[in-house]
Amino acid sequence: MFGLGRPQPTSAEKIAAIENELKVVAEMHSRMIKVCTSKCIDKAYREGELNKGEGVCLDRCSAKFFEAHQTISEQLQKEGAARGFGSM
Amino acid sequence: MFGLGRPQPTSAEKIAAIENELKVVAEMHSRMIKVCTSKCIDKAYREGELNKGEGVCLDRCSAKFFEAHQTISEQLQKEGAARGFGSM
Amino acid sequence: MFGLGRPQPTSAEKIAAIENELKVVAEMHSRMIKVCTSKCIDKAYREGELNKGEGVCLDRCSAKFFEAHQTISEQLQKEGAARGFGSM
Amino acid sequence: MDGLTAAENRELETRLQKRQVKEFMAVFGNLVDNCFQSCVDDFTSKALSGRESGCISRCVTKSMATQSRLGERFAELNAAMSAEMAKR
Amino acid sequence: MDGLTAAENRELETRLQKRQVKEFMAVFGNLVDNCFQSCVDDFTSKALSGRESGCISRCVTKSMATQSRLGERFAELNAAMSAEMAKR
Amino acid sequence: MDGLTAAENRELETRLQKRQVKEFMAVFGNLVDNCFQSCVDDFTSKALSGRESGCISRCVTKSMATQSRLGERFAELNAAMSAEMAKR
Repeated sequence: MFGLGRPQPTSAEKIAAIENELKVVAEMHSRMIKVCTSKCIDKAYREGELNKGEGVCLDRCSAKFFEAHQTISEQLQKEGAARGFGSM
Repeated sequence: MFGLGRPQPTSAEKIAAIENELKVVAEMHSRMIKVCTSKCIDKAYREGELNKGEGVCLDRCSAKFFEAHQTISEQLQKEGAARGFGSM
Repeated sequence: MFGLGRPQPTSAEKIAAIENELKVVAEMHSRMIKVCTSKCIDKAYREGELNKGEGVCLDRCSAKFFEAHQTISEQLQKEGAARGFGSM
Repeated sequence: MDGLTAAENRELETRLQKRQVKEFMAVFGNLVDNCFQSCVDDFTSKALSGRESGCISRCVTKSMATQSRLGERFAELNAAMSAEMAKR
Repeated sequence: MDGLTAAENRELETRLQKRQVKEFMAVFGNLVDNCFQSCVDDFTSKALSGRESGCISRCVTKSMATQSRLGERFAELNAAMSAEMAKR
Repeated sequence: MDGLTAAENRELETRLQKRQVKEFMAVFGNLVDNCFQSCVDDFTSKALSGRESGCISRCVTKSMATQSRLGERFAELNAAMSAEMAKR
């Protein structure tokens, strides 16, 4: 974004890059937990176990969330590039 | 807030002060996006473009959000000072 | 979690441990404000003062929030230990 | 601050100042969001109406009273819990 | 960037880059959450339906338009406010 | 951790530990908020009722089951995505 033309990454930059990648994944994970809990889990908490419907819903919700995450990334790259946004 | 009586700010303090000012602005920006999206944008997403009503609503919402932000800052300074809170 | 077998904590580790403890408390405080405001305060804001009902509700909500926080910590330690999670 | 050297104490204090600023900003931001969300709903004009300004002002006053009340309760409950822990 | 040395400026720039990455990630994450929440509600299959994909795609386009419109307004309002402050 | 020196690896590990603590605290905090919000609604007393305690306990158990199930799905989906990316 800024570092264009610099010869090679410093230690701090290399570490920051790896850290950042892991952060993206961790954040996606925690967002998935939040959104799929709100979509699939009955808020009455009448039982402590996941019932079958909830379990299946979580499986499908996580697959859909991944798919959505990927298509949105791709769309943003395309449209963002067109508008001159940074790519991701 | 704490630095009373210290002769002059160190490098780290100067950088932190600038960083902080920019953070305040950035946070206000991102809160405005969240709140005005929730106030103005229809969640059905039947179309990809902003329609005229949504656009006008966003313009007015952002103006109102700025005004609210400012009056709240001022009120907090007054009432906070009266109660012995830190000023902002 | 990782530091097993290390002789003694470094400066940075000691500071991080204290900082972390304070962070846990501060976060609990701010979550309590959020959740008890949503449970007890009427969103119409017809008056600026807390009325008696709201004040009493806040007192009870804070006590219940603390109790819930503690029982949840304990349950997580027990069940988490059983499942091999980190303890807290 | 048991067993810290003077240098460690200074470092810790710097960190705590940063945390305090961060927390104040988060509380302030949540207050703006909450009062705006609760009080502003009319986007036929770009200036806050008298009704909206009044509502925001009462919301700020009540939010400060809420924070102050919950702050007192939190301190009491935290002290009681620490005493409880020390007994075990 | 008044009164900073070259070294301070470099440090500041590094911090601002980190902040920018962080903000972009937060905006991206909120966009994913919001579009998924608004568009996906059917968990009878694990792939996004055509209706859901279409909704997500329109949601992304509209969210980018929203951000771009609010970005312009924010810059104007911020400039106006700074001018106002300078007058006092 | 390609191409990092031993010192870089140590620094990276320290950062990852911090991140892990941070994430655990966020997950724990969200769990408390969610279970309290869903289970506690009666503020006529300051102690949790039996019904509320039971609900919270079931909520914690179910939340852990949810996290564990979504953790498995996330790992699978992430592995599948990485394999997909490597093919391109």
